[in-house]
Amino acid sequence: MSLSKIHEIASTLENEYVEKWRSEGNAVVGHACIAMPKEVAEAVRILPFRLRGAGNADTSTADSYLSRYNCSLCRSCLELVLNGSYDFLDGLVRVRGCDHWMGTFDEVQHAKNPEFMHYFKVPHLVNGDTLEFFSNEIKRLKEAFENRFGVEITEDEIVRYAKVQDEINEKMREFYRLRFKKPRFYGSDAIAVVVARESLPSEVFLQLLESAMAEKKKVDFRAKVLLAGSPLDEIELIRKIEEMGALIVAETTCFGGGSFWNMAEYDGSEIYDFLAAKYLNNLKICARMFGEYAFRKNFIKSMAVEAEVDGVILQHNKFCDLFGIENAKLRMDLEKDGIPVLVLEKEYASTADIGRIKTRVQAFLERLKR
Amino acid sequence: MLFGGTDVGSLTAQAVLLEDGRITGYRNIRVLPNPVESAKKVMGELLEEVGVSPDDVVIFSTGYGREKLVEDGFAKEHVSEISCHGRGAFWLNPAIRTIIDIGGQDAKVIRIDGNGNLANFVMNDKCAAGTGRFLEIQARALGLTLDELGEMTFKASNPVAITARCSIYAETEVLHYMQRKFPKEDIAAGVNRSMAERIYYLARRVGVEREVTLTGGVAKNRGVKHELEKILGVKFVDLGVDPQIVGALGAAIFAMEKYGGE
Amino acid sequence: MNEIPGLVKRGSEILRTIEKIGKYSKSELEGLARLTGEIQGHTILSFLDKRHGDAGLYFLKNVLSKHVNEAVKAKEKGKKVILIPFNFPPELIHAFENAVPLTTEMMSTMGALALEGEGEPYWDYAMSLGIPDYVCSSNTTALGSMLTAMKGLEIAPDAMISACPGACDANSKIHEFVAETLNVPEFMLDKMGDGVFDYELYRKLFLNMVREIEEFVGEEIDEDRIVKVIENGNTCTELYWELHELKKHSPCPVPNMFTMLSCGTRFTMWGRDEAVSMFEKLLEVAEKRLKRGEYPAEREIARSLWVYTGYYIDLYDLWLWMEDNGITYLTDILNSGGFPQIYEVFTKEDALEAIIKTSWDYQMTRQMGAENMGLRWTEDFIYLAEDLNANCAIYCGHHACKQSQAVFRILRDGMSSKGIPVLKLDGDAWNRRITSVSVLQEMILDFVQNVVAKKRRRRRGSRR
Amino acid sequence: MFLGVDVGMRFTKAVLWDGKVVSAAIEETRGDMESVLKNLRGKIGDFEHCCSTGSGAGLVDFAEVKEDDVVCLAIAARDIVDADFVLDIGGQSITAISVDKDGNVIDFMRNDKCASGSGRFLEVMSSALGIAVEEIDEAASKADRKLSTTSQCAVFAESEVVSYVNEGESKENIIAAVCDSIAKLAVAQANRFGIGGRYTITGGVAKFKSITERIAEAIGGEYVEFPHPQLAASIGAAIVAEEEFGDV
Repeated sequence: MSLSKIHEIASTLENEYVEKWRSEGNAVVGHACIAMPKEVAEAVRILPFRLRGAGNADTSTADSYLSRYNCSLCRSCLELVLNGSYDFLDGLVRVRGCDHWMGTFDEVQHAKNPEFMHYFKVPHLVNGDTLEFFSNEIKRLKEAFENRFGVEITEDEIVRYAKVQDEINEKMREFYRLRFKKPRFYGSDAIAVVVARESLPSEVFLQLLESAMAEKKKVDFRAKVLLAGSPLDEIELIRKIEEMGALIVAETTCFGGGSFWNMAEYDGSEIYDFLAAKYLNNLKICARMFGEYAFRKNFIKSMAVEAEVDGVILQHNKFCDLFGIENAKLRMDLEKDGIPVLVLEKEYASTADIGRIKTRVQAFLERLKR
Repeated sequence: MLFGGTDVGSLTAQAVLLEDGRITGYRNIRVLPNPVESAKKVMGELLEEVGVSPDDVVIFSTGYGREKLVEDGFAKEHVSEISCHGRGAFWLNPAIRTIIDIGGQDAKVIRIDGNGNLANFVMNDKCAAGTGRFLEIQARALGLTLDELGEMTFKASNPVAITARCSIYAETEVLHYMQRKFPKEDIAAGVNRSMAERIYYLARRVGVEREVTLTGGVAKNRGVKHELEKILGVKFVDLGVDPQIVGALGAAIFAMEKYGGE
Repeated sequence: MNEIPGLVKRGSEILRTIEKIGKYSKSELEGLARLTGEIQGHTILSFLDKRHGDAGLYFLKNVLSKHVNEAVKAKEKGKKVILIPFNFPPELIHAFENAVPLTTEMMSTMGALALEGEGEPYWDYAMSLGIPDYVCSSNTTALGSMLTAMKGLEIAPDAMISACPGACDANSKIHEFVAETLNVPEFMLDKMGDGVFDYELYRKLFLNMVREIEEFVGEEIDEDRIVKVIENGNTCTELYWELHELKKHSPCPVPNMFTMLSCGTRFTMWGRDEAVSMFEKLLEVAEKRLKRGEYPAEREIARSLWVYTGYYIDLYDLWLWMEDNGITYLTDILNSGGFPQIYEVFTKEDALEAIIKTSWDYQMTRQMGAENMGLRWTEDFIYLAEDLNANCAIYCGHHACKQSQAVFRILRDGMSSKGIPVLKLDGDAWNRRITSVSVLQEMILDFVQNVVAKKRRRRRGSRR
Repeated sequence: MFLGVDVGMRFTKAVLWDGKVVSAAIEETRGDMESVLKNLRGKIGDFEHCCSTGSGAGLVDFAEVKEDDVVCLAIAARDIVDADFVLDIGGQSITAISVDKDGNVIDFMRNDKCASGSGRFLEVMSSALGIAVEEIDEAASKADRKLSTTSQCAVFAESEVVSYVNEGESKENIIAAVCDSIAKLAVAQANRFGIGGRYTITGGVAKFKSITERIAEAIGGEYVEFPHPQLAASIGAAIVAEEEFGDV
């Protein structure tokens, strides 16, 4: 069963396919943001593996580096890096995400000094100048891979993998639409699929996705909800929310629909410029992109309409400045437009906190009269 | 047919019974460590008092342990305490549009529409500053009962500023004031005012529409109530019942509405 | 609840009163200070304390009051008010005839210092909008105040500049929130790292921004005016470094509070004649003190470097109190993190290039916007510690400042390896609710007496 | 006879000292300090000289000297158990102190502002579970499943506790999780400061083996138990009084 395989992959770090990939002499690099252009790495058999907390809430070692005022997802990931759970990685790409991640990578360097850690710079604005800069940054990423792994990356190969990504993105949209009108999958399945995609070679993932899509289920729910806000890979949490009847039918988060929904398809233009535009424009879904609030609000609204949701849950990890502030603004604006909103502040992987979350979700469902 | 509601909070648990659309009895106890046992105990005592067998009552549960009580078969269904407070208050007075409920660990501001349905709500997040536990900790530090704490607002001449939001750090502040021999009334009044301010900022997130009522254990603290009325510029509507039973009452009403037609 | 006017409106009134101060006698002033309340009075008296000569009063009248009141009066004169963050050189705006800068952090600091209720009503207002309680208090306070403009309670900015993308998410995000809510245009920069490509991008964005502002204000920057602004800046830079040199003497002849007067001027009036006279005043007072060997305590025990910000919740009980206890406040990141330089300029183009370089290397942009904040921050402060003979460092800022809290370990390890102990204070520079001043004093004394001055008990050692 | 008094946020401790602890007493720091101190003096007997320490040291009007609590802890750690480091877990905070060979403070560091790593937190949680403070160790030792608590706020952690109770978790497992969370905070603090060598744990929370053992497992170095850890600062204060006024 492919869907259960996907869930298994999403709940482990080094999965069997990664092991196989490595045993064949291929490299794996870790990164922590959807701004990472996958095709550049994949063009020379480097697997980009997205760092995640994997439900780890114990951060006692990480806390002696970062502080209690840093985002618990970052602290969880740092703990896993420090305790060796990510030792299967051949290096890290320090993608400029948010400030918490920047500090986390500073501490990784301080505590562990990995042999390969390339700083991949991602602008916070989208305009002609930043696109040109970002295009060159992607070239510099390519060169960093070439130098480190002694390979040569050709534009043809990048284009080939860009098309593979297009195919996957299209399939993902198709899969997501199976959740909209008459939902045939749970939100927990969808998050698992996205997490698996970030942890597998593209060919393997595409096969698993195709067969998983055939495993449509009968889905029970009281209300359909869209999930927005800070990165969330906590499948267990989604499952608990859905058990209460709040079915997550769409997300605009980056472990979720936000990671691919707005990704452009390859149009035959100069590949680096194309990738710069593709990734930077898609990144507008993240609150770390400034001057793009209207884009995010409209994305949530159009997704909410297409998925026919009853309400929106805006969540963020405690100490997330970006989504904490964003959610305050979104709540005001969406409610004004008649979309019911629940704001949830939470700690990463806090199953202990589930009682508090359940009360809010249940009341929200009752508010939606479901 | 009788309808019952149980509501278990972090400090107290309540049960209410309804018959023919009126309250036939209620009970309020201090909680046991296990919320399911608390609900069973408070409802059990109430049923014994009115001499009714549990089999003749349709019970809805709310508060802590509400789901477990349904799994156990003790309650028929469970509803969140937010909806229950809204429904309970509306049933008692249909002019109510906003309910401010302050329990042991939660403070909630609930907005309902003209039909008594939940329109919006907000709860405090991860900080106990505006909750009953906050008051309880400060009252203990001052060596006062909760009732006495409330009365102090009317005896104080110069309330102190309690600035810490954290209950435990606020306790330190209270102790410091006591060591520096500030009048107890002024410290207590400062505690009540600080509590009212927290609730005020929470309430502004969803807005306050008239009529407004105050429920939950803290509603019994006259000092907080007075400060809150002052800061919100409203007069709270008295629901005519013990403000702590509104949640359990709401649960009983939901039971009646759903199963009363049978 | 009464609606309280915004920080700028309230501040401008108080400052206009202070402008009249020269006419009062010292005892009248003390009476006036007492009237304004315990903390506010303390603050005003700290500025007027005799150890500061007339520098404190000069700052209030000619720097702060001018800064605030020019913004207030701008509307009547048809000028545009442009809100800038703490990490943007105000001299660019001073180069315009028809625009005036207003610095956000200046507002929250002023509020924390000297207004009744401090910045708290604005912080509370932001909370009531749903802003989380862990966001930088300085930004949250300024945001709360700015947004009262929706109700006509504050001077609304005509446009905003955000120089924080790449340096501080919280600041950038709050500025975006305000711009969206008040519906005013926002001009933005982006700093990616320390390399040449990063600079090239920054420069392009900056030049674009200048064009956009020119269009918005409806005025092209005049060459003579901008050259004059840079020249004034150069004079200030020279005086700034002379003051820095004086700090190397022990006991330090430069009063603790001059750090704040210096960076307060940097963030608001740099490039103006008033800034030049301000620095001349600071230098004059410090030189006089050096000559007379003045120092408030018997002995200078600690020469402390504040590696992040200072505390603004009570000047009197912190900065003056420190000095009275022999603890010198040498400098902090806001005052020295920008390492100002001299630029020889002749044309508008030269002048803009100078401002871009200044902005790129501005205090905190340099550290928080570095490729590796932990390392850059540590390097800069090890340099300052050695240059100024510091014997200890003290960290404070906003209690939930994600950047500095995240890499504090790196700084502490780095400074300790150079033999400089670091005290971490758990307080909040703009919000006394987090930790009271008396607790901070206790922490500082424990640290200075036991760790820095190495107070050693005379042990009798009989039992060991 | 020398008296050391430590006025903490939660408890006031007094030790009568004559080269060793002669008698000791503990009172809650509550209400008016005069009666608290009077009670303590009543319990402890006569003394000649007194030194006070702790956050309320200034309230002890009969003390001839005051000393910082970090200093007192360092002296006690060196003199009583010959330790190079102290990890003090008090009513409201965790402090790491490194100590030189004479018992002087080399450096110290206090934890992030949060009461959840404190004795007060443990009190609140055990009372929510209906476990008496004296029974914490025994209960925690019976745990058979590892749970996590994540909340930063001591009062909100209580709602996590209620959630667990609700899910049918045993009291033993929950109190063990609470002990774990305090131990983790202490370990993070120790690691941040770089505690190793021969170290001891003091403060009220150090009474609980279920916490000290977890800490000792997680940090390197040699752990040496402090007898009556809650009294450490007051013992240090008494030694200060002796050194100041004694005729050794």
